[in-house]
Amino acid sequence: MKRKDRPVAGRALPGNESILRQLWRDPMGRAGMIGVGLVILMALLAPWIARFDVAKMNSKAKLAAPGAEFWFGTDHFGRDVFSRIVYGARVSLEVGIVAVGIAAGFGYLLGMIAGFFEGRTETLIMMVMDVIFAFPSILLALFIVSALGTSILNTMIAIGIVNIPVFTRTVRASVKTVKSTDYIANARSIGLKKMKILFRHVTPNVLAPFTVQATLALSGAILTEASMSFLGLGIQPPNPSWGSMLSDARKYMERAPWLVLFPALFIILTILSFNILGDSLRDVLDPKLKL
Amino acid sequence: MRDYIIRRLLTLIPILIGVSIAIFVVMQLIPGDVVSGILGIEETPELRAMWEAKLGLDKPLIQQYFSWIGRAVTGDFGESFRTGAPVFPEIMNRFAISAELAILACIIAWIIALPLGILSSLKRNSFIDRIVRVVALLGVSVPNFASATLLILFFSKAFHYYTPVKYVGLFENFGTNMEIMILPAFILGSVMAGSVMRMTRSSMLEVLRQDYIKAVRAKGSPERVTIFRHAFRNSSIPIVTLIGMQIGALMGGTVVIEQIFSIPGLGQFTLTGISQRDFPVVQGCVLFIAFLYVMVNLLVDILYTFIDPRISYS
Amino acid sequence: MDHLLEIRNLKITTLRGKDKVYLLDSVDLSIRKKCSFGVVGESGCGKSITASAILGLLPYPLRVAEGSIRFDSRDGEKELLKLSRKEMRQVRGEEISMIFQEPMTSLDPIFTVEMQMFEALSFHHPGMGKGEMREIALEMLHRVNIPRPEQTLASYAHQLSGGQLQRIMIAIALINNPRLLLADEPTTALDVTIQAQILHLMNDLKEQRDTSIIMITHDLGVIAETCEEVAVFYAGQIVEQAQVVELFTHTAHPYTKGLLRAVTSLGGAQRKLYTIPGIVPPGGQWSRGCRFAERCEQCMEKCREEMPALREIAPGHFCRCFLQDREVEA
Amino acid sequence: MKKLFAVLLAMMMLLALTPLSLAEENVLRYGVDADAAGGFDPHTISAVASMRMIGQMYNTLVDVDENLNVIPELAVSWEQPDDTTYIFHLAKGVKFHSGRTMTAQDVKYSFERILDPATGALGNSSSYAGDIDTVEALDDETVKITLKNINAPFLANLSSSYCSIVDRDVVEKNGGSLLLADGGTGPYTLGEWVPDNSITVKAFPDYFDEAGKATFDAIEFYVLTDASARLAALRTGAVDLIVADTAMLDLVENDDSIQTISYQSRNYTGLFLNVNRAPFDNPLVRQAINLALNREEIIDFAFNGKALVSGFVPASLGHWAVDVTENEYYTQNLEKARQLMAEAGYANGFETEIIVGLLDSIRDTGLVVEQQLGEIGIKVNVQDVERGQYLDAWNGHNFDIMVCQNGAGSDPSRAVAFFFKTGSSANIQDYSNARVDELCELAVATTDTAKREEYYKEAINIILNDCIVAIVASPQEYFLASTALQGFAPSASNANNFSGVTLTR
Repeated sequence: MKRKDRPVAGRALPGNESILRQLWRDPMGRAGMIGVGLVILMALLAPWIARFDVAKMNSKAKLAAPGAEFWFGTDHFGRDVFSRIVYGARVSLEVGIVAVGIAAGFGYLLGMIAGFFEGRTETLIMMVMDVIFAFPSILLALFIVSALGTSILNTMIAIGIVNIPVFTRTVRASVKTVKSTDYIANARSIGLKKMKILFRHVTPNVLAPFTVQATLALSGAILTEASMSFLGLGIQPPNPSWGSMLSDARKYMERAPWLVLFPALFIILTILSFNILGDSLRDVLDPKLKL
Repeated sequence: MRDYIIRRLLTLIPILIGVSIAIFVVMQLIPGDVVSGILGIEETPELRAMWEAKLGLDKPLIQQYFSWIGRAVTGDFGESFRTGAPVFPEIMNRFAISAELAILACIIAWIIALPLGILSSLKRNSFIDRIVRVVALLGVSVPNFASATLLILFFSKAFHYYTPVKYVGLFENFGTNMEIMILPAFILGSVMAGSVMRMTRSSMLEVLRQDYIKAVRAKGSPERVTIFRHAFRNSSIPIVTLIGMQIGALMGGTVVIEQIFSIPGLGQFTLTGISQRDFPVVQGCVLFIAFLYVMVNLLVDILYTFIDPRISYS
Repeated sequence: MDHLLEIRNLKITTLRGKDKVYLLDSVDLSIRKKCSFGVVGESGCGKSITASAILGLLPYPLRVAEGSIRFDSRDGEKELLKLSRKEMRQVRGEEISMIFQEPMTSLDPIFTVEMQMFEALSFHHPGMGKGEMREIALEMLHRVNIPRPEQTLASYAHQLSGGQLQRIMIAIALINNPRLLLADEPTTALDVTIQAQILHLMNDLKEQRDTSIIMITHDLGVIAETCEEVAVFYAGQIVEQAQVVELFTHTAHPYTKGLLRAVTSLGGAQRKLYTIPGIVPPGGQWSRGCRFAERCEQCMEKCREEMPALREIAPGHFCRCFLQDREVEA
Repeated sequence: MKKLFAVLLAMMMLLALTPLSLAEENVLRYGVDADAAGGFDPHTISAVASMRMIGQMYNTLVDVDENLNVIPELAVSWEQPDDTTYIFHLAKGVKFHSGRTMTAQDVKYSFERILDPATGALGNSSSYAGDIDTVEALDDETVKITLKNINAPFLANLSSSYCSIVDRDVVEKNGGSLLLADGGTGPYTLGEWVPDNSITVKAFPDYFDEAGKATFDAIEFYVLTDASARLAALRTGAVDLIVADTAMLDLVENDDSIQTISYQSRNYTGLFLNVNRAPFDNPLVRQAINLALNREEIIDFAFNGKALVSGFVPASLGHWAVDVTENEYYTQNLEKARQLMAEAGYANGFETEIIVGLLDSIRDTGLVVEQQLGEIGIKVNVQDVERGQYLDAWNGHNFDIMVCQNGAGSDPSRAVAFFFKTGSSANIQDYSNARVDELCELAVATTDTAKREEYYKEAINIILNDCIVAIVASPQEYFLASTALQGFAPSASNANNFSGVTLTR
């Protein structure tokens, strides 16, 4: 009879099951994963999926209805909506991902600094964050784009900056929690550098809220970009983004409803997928909500 | 409490100064200025010099800033570069309109979101829960300019209806004012409803698994009492917080809707200010929004003390 | 009905993803009237959810899959699992009450003690006036040895200590003179000195009011202090059940033995700390053999293959272990 | 949610059924695409959106009809003793909105205000009143204006709202600004301005000219920036008249209750090349670009076919215009274009940037041009910029190619000299051609129309053949109106001319 010396935290805890597998088991999570996967796949494979050049105009096929040749119809330049939707996935995702990347990166750094140094530094950083947060995001993004000039990169930067405060707050809160726990004190008594400990312990702790926040911010970014297109400061033509397609389509909404239908549909599906995925991810990653 | 409020109000000062400097700097960096907007293609160096002198833009930047802030501290936000009208009264007019729109939108959002959020948390992971969650997301995922244009088209074609074109104040004609506001508020509200619903759901879920809810049930409490008296009131703190955080977004989120429905609100005023490079207008609007944000959040914090006896400021 | 409460073949499931997973597996319990019955086991063994199931308060996504819980109420015998919501609500707090492990979180933080005590009364006596409720509440607080009842009534949870809160919880639980009190680890979260006071209080009240108690704990010391009969839970099953004295004197199951070795005496003097190696396997990951086999120092080949039955090894003493078979056979 | 929506729908339907009391009044409700920018000072406001109201509120000494003939307005007649002297006889009984009678002193004051640098008036340039030397009130009804030099189009230029006659008392009462005040003599007075929503002008009962008198109690301008919202408002009868977008014309073709009204504008859209930057300093490249354009296609895409192929002096300028279709660079010839590119040393093309903004038709033109220039190997990056950036590029002359829509005015002094003469403020290309400069000066210094036409045509042809611009089209402007609206005949000279217009409801 062999006695097994195992650490108390056993191997087969359900919580340690791969996150992806847990997500897959939840029907909502699965739907979200499939949706997000499809959009990413569409963006990656755009050159192979698209049937026409996105900028190619065709005066013989202006505002053609969806049909065998143009699956999703054409716009007022006779450009193939299907191909533009496919390439639009690239632009919209790119805007979303880069913007969220900027927000998450700066948010992480600022949150770390704020949480770590406390005192005046923290007050200052959080005050700046408050100011950014206080400002209506669309107006702020417009402001930034006006200052930097219209370009896809500047759109991303603007949307990124707008989203920094949420991430900063998340990270700062985590730093404070981690700092107050005993193991920091213990680790410090062993003589590990404070900053190093923080980075090592905070990072895994913020990962969960961070990931969730990122999926949500991503859909927010896609929407902000759409609204900016509406206000005339969005993506540079002839690059199609779903938001700019939707905004351009307003004039033709009545005559060519497909111009509104398809970009709207894809925006809805993408945002729905990301949000559902984010929700399920929260359920999986946040042990409090589990039994 | 009083000291706390005073302390909070004092933090406003550095925020407002910071904001005003930031706005000033950004306005300098933005290409184009108010003069090129006024003159358009008629611009000549002489005319430009003339207008710069007229608007005080020929003075050194530091002096421009200090002369503006010198007046601002006395409550005088200056006059619009474009119309020459004093900025502050206009901000107040516009704010009243945007605030009405925002409040209506909030009410609509709550009417939709709170019951659905509570329902969804009670029927967690059921079919209803999923439907509710997806519906809530639908509101969030359609850009509001698209839903607005679609609704306008729909109402005009199906019912031969368009919202009254002439803006009428709430106190001039209540009925007409409501008629103007209800559709825009509905669109804004349906967007807000999504986040309120999500927050309600997760906050309710958090509270529902607390011991005291079980304890209340163990006392033999009817579900109604458990949910509304105990669970909902305890979950309301994060929901109230969300409202405070959304106020900024709401004031700006109205920009697009205000433009489509020709509602003369604060968002449009700011937007026009930005596009015309009308510095006093932009500065005034932004400071006002920042002020509003701080005040609303202070109010929210004070509201906490009424909801939760554990919170007190001293 | 002979017993106050009879649980038969109770099975509780939860959902893990789409799969149903058993957390409680065919548990039978009979609680005599005016008895304090101990349920002991490590966390996750199913003891707490048994209590929740009795009150119909299983949290989502837990469900009673099978079984019956019969209760001898004031107005006759009731099958608790078949009661309507309204009928169940009348049982809760009125006939069966419960107190919880964490007194700090068991009171709603945003209402006064008074309001929450009044609530317990008004749910079952809708017409009762404020004055009367107040009288009863003060009397109850007095009974649970709260020093300044008037002042306490106006307090919020965060203004009181853990010990006081647990007294208040007991007062609320007993305010309607229930026939059965479920106490789910009522002392675990409290200081050792307070623990003893609370346990004595519960004993006293039980004597005064003819209330039966089901004491759920992981601490055999508590059982020894308060109970007459005890059931030991392991991985969703009862592994041993006997009169308290019998259990302590003729401990049969290796798990119970382990628990006894691990116990810290109530006096607080700690002997050399012993822990049973490993953890309770969670629902869904039970082997087909004896569920304790993995951690058992006396594990045999057979134990991994086959599930031992709960057998009466002495009058009123039940045990689920092949070792006992051998001893009986021998 | 469903229920709520149903209730809402029911409410809307009820509201739709209740007739608006507004419709009973004799009010013209006009859906416009932009709010008045800045206000209504005729001397300092250049925004088209504000001009719509200014045109109703103010009068000028003279007006110009569709055929570019100068016609009387506040001045019933005028004489020209010599080339630099004008004597105007004012109409009798002209009343300002304040009730005061306008006199020659007011005309004198108005021009002094324009010429005073402190006003920053747009009319203070030789395109308008800038060449004025003195203004004298000979008596209450006679004004003498002396110019510093001959300025042939001076009389026509006086029809610009920048040369409006204003009420001195009102100006002074408002601290020198008319932005939010009304110091005019026009058929309508300024009513309420609800920024971002509406502007109302009200009938002025004492208008001096019976024929031009207000036919409505008021005109209400509604700011409906969204084109589809404008159309919806017109369809539902919320407004009577809207500024139309060519994209919506098809939609109302079969609608019996809506009429389409249009006029040929004096605007033109086209490419301005930066002739001081490589490779646009090379005439061969500029020729190639002109030859690469298929202007009909651009008109089809960017203007929904509702524009005429045009040069920078559009056909609507009548005898001044040159028939560009005969110009060799106006017909697409890709082969020749490629050949010219090769000759210029750009056989493999080059990459360049094109700035667009302000208007949909400008943006769409840029996009089509991007495609068409791609055919001859020029890779174009379209920069759709915000208004401020666009104006910066314009004023800073900082661009490779810029798509612009300019107004050709009513005289080539505007269409040619203002945009192409060396040193002119609107010569954003910094184009400099000695002969063109000379011709422009000659043309302004004579009042002989035939001579002037000769000079300008030569200049136009030089510029055309230099290919420094690639002008595409002159758009048609559209209005949609309820069929109840009668007598509305907009023209390029006066697009918002409501005199004699009625509603028969």
